[in-house]
Amino acid sequence: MEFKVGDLAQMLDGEVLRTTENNSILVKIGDKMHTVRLLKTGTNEFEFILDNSFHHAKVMQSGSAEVKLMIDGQPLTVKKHSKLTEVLEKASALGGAGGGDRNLTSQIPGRVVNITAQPGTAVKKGDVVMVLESMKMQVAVKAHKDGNIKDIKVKQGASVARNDLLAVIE
Amino acid sequence: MEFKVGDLAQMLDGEVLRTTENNSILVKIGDKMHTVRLLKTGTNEFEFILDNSFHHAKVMQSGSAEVKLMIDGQPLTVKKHSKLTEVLEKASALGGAGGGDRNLTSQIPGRVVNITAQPGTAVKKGDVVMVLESMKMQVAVKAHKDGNIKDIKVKQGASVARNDLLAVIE
Amino acid sequence: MAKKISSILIANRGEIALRVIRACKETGIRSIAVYSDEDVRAVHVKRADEAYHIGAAAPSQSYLNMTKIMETAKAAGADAIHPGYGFLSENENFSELCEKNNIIFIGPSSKTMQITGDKMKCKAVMKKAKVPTVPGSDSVIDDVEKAADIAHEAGYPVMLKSAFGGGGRGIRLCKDEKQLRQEFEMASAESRAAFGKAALFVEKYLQRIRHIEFQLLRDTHGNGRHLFERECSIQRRHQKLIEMSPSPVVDQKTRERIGEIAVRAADAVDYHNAGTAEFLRDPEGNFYFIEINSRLQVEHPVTELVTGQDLVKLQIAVAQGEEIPFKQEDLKMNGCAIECRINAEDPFYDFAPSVGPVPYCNLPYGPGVRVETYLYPGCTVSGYYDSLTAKLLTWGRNFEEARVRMRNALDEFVIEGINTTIPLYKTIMDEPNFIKGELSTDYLDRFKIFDKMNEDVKNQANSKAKAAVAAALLHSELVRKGAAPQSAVQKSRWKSRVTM
Amino acid sequence: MAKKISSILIANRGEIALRVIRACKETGIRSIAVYSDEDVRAVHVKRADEAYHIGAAAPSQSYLNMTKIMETAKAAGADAIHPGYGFLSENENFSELCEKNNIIFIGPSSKTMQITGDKMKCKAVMKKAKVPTVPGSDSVIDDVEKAADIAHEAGYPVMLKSAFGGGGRGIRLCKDEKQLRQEFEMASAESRAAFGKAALFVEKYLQRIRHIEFQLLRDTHGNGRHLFERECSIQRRHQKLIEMSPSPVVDQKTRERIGEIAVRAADAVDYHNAGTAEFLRDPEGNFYFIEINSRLQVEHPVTELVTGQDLVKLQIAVAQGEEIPFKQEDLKMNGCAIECRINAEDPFYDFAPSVGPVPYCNLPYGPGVRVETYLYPGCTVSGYYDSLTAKLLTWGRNFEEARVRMRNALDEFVIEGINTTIPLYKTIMDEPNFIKGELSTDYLDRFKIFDKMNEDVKNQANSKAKAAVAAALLHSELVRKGAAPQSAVQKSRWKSRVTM
Repeated sequence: MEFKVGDLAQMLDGEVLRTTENNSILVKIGDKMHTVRLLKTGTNEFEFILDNSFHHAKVMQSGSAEVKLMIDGQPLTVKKHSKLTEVLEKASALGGAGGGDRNLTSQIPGRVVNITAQPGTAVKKGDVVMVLESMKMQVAVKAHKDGNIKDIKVKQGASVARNDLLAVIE
Repeated sequence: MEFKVGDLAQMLDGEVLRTTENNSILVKIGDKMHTVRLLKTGTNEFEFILDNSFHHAKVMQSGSAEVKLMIDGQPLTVKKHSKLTEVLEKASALGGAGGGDRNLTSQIPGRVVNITAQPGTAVKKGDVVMVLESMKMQVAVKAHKDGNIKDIKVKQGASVARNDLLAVIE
Repeated sequence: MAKKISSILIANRGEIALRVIRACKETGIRSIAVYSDEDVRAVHVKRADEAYHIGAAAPSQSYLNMTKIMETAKAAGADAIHPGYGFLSENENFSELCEKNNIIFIGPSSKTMQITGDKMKCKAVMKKAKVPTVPGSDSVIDDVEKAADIAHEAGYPVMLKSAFGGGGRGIRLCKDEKQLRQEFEMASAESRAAFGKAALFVEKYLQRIRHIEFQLLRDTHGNGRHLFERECSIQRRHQKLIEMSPSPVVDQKTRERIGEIAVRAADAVDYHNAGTAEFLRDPEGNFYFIEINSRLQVEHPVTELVTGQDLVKLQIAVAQGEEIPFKQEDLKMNGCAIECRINAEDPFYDFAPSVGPVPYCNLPYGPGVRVETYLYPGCTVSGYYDSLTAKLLTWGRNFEEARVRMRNALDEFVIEGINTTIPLYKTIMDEPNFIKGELSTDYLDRFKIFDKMNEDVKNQANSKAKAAVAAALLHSELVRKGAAPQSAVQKSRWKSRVTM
Repeated sequence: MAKKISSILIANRGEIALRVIRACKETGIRSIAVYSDEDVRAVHVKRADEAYHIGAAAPSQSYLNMTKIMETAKAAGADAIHPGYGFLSENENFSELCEKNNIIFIGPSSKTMQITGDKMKCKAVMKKAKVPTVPGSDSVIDDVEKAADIAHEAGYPVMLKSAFGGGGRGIRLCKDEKQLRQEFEMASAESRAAFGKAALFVEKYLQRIRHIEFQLLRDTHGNGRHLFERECSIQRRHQKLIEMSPSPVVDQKTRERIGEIAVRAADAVDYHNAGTAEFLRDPEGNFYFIEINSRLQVEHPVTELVTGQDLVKLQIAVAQGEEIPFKQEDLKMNGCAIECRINAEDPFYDFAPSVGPVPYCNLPYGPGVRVETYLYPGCTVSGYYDSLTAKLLTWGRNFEEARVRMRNALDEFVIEGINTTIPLYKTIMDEPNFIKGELSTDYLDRFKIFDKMNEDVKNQANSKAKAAVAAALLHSELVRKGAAPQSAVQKSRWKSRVTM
């Protein structure tokens, strides 16, 4: 299977060849053979030695088309590549930058200190919609897409949690 | 209820009075009232503040008559005292020191380096039955009671795990 | 004043509360912690001898609540209060409240704080004491002609600052007199509209400056000492990120000369306890006093590592009326120390606050490594308080040894669940200008450090590509065999990087 | 010899492997770990740049397997091998194997080790070099008359030792000549029966002795230095438990005098790299050389803390042919350092080994604290290797500051799942004779330290009685409400205290 890792241009071909003695697995990555020794398997993480170097992998999210990993503390997305994925990706790219979801949510918990955009007004992606305060810092919440402010869901002074809906942009 | 804690001679009377506001519990220990603020409850441990001091308790073993706790890293057994417990304790005390189980088990994992007692011979409590090696140390395994060696269950050179049966003394 | 302190209430939280608790444990003093609703499981609550609940999560309801803290101090029978840094530490009213209640405030007197807390008042005192300050106006100016005169004397470019501004707001740069006159009109109009008066001042604009400060200690018997300098030039939006001692540009002669000036500054305000004299240094090597920080500073361990002194224990000694136990000439600078402030902020996303549970962390250790932190596996980083989660310090015989130790310690430092400034510091530790000691307060912009950081992270990720493919293959195999779950987990870095 | 080392295979495990890995990271050297089946999840495997499996759990199959280690070193392209301590570190055959294979052995030459590894041979060399040794026979004695002569010269009481004994076995104490003659007959008969010859030697019996050693460093250019002393008198069955520097009984003059003797000892055997000259000191202040430990020692960080030097990095420098970068007079003793060896042994149960999983641990940190350990939450302490799980060190401006920091750090050190020697050290840190510096190799017995430890633990337990009752009440409440489980957990201390 072909894999696209992170933003590396080059694709990597990978397959499991066989399990050897010694609790090791022989894999082919690119055109080279590698020995993987699995040391520990947890509920969502595992440790292994690849060519005599230790790695720790945590599976953050996993689907049929891609796996989001934390490799040695480094976030990396591995896409299982196929013609179909390519087609799907192109299709979604046509949807335009910032397309998709109308909900503007909070990425941090905090207190709403200032609402700068009014319902009914037009905003461009990146325009400041409101300002939150967290950890004694003021953080601007910016529009995630071009559109009109349909609704502001919070009031000044309110506390919001992570992922709370702040505004609707259509 | 009366509690006997560790090897303290004095008994401590304890009871839960009521839950107060503030997630706190009012308890009576001895003749004094104390406020307990429960901070965290885990599967077998909890954290609380008793009279403005933090404590961490881990329940290691718990039965109807006693609870074995780790309080701030300190092992302590709390016995719920009643007339019945007293009677039972006296009864078991009559069984004689070292009475009871015939099985001599290993308290450590290790390798059997020397067996010093033969089946059929008489041993006194504390006599060396065999020698184990662990962590580069030689550890003598001593008879846990007076009696005759009925059987030696391991061979010289064998590896034993914690709690493995080493010998039977009758 | 010669009362032996036997118990201290620590009116603070986080790593500094733990720092003070450790000093108490070493000196046999009863440590009394206070905590808000948010901090019931905080490490300072667990480690103190006693812990008292003082209110709701919001600082105004707890750590800034003077009345409640004073009540608690009295109820707990505290002899003294240590304010840490931030919160009430530079609040002259709180210092005064302690004085009135006969509880020792571990810091300067309220009288001193009245001066050090007012920049212009302090500047005037310093000028009198012949402490060099930044050239410019001694007090606020309402008249453009006077502003022009002062600017001429100080030399252009100058800055026009509003007395009501702060944190970089309301500052206007003027290259020549013409621009000064224009800007003065606009600034005074704005200021008049907002506050009823112009209240501007003029200050020489210093370029490519370094922030260098001197650690001070002064007892109630009038003995003043400095504990050498710390260079704190690596800053982002006036917030220090990395501090070190010695400064690469301070030699022994300069150290003695400026140190003496710093002690003179402390004398001028009758300073008691530990404090810091902050200076700006221009590329020509001139030092300009800017202010006294009238508290223990975040970066105090830098000084502890190079002097061997324990500043918190010295604070306690001085607060109970003891004389400083060493002479200036007894102090020797030993090696080099660096501190990185590990903030719960995402350096890849404009330093957005990052809060929440930390399911796992690994603190670095080993030769020359010191950590000050409130983190532990299973703790929570709160959004109610500031973002400093840990201070990572390394000591070495020289800068190079301290630097490589820091680089390695940053690699060992694992904090799961939140984003931190660790990746930024990894890039800086390897950056040639940092290694050369080419520092200034605009270091991050001047050398495009954020670009370098992004590049570094990308390269690191790429270097893990094979391991990632191997992991993906293993994961597929394990899923196929039913040994691993399909998915997982709480908060990943991706989620927190989605555009807001 | 002037080959720059760019990769090092570490032929060891545990905290010392991690220590060497950190030194490699700091110097840009590729670190190559080796591991046994038992150590697949060990921290040295995770932290090294590369890790190679070398065999089964038993040391003879892995960490003592010279052939396999040499094969691995060649396969991995290692320039040098660091043996750590224990295992192959003092094996002259391994040093020779490295020499033959053109791989740098980071330690002395096999020629030197042949001398230092043979007590009697070494003693003879030292006598020639005018290094004072324990009075007694220069070589093994088969004749009782000669033994009596030597004993007479050394002065009674004397010890009669078998050359084939070791670790305290086969040692007989003789108060006078009559007893010597009796014991000699018995001992030589025993020895002849077992080994074919008597091979006894006579040595003056020293009472109430202190164990004081000097850290040595000597390069291939013949420059020898000592890095002051370490007092290691607190021992149990000849195993060091606590080490410190400076020794309470060594003043600067003595330090220089004995240090010079130590360097002379290193010269006498053409010692290369880091090593230790061990001395006994009697109550009259006489020092007697006993042996050279031809490796880095467990307690080397004590010296690092008081000198600021990094001994592992110095080892690497010397091994690649560099000269020692400092003169003897450049070294200054700075403050005081104490080390406690945290062993996985139950001090309440005759120091029985305690092995198994460590589900949780908290390493202490803060001002003046240094930890060297392989422990991490979720690790396992193996019964195949020695019981040293961690070294806890504290530094202070003086002994008192180091001591109180150690006392507090011991409180902060949590290791769940196994028993350790921590409770013993807590008792010792508070013990008046320790505080006075009244140390000797029989310290533990002389001052009934185990009784005190049992007393301390009992008192501590009693002080927790109310908390225990509260906990029992809470537990009942929680069980009643179905919120807590009825019972729990793996291995408790009780189980491991059941009589064996």
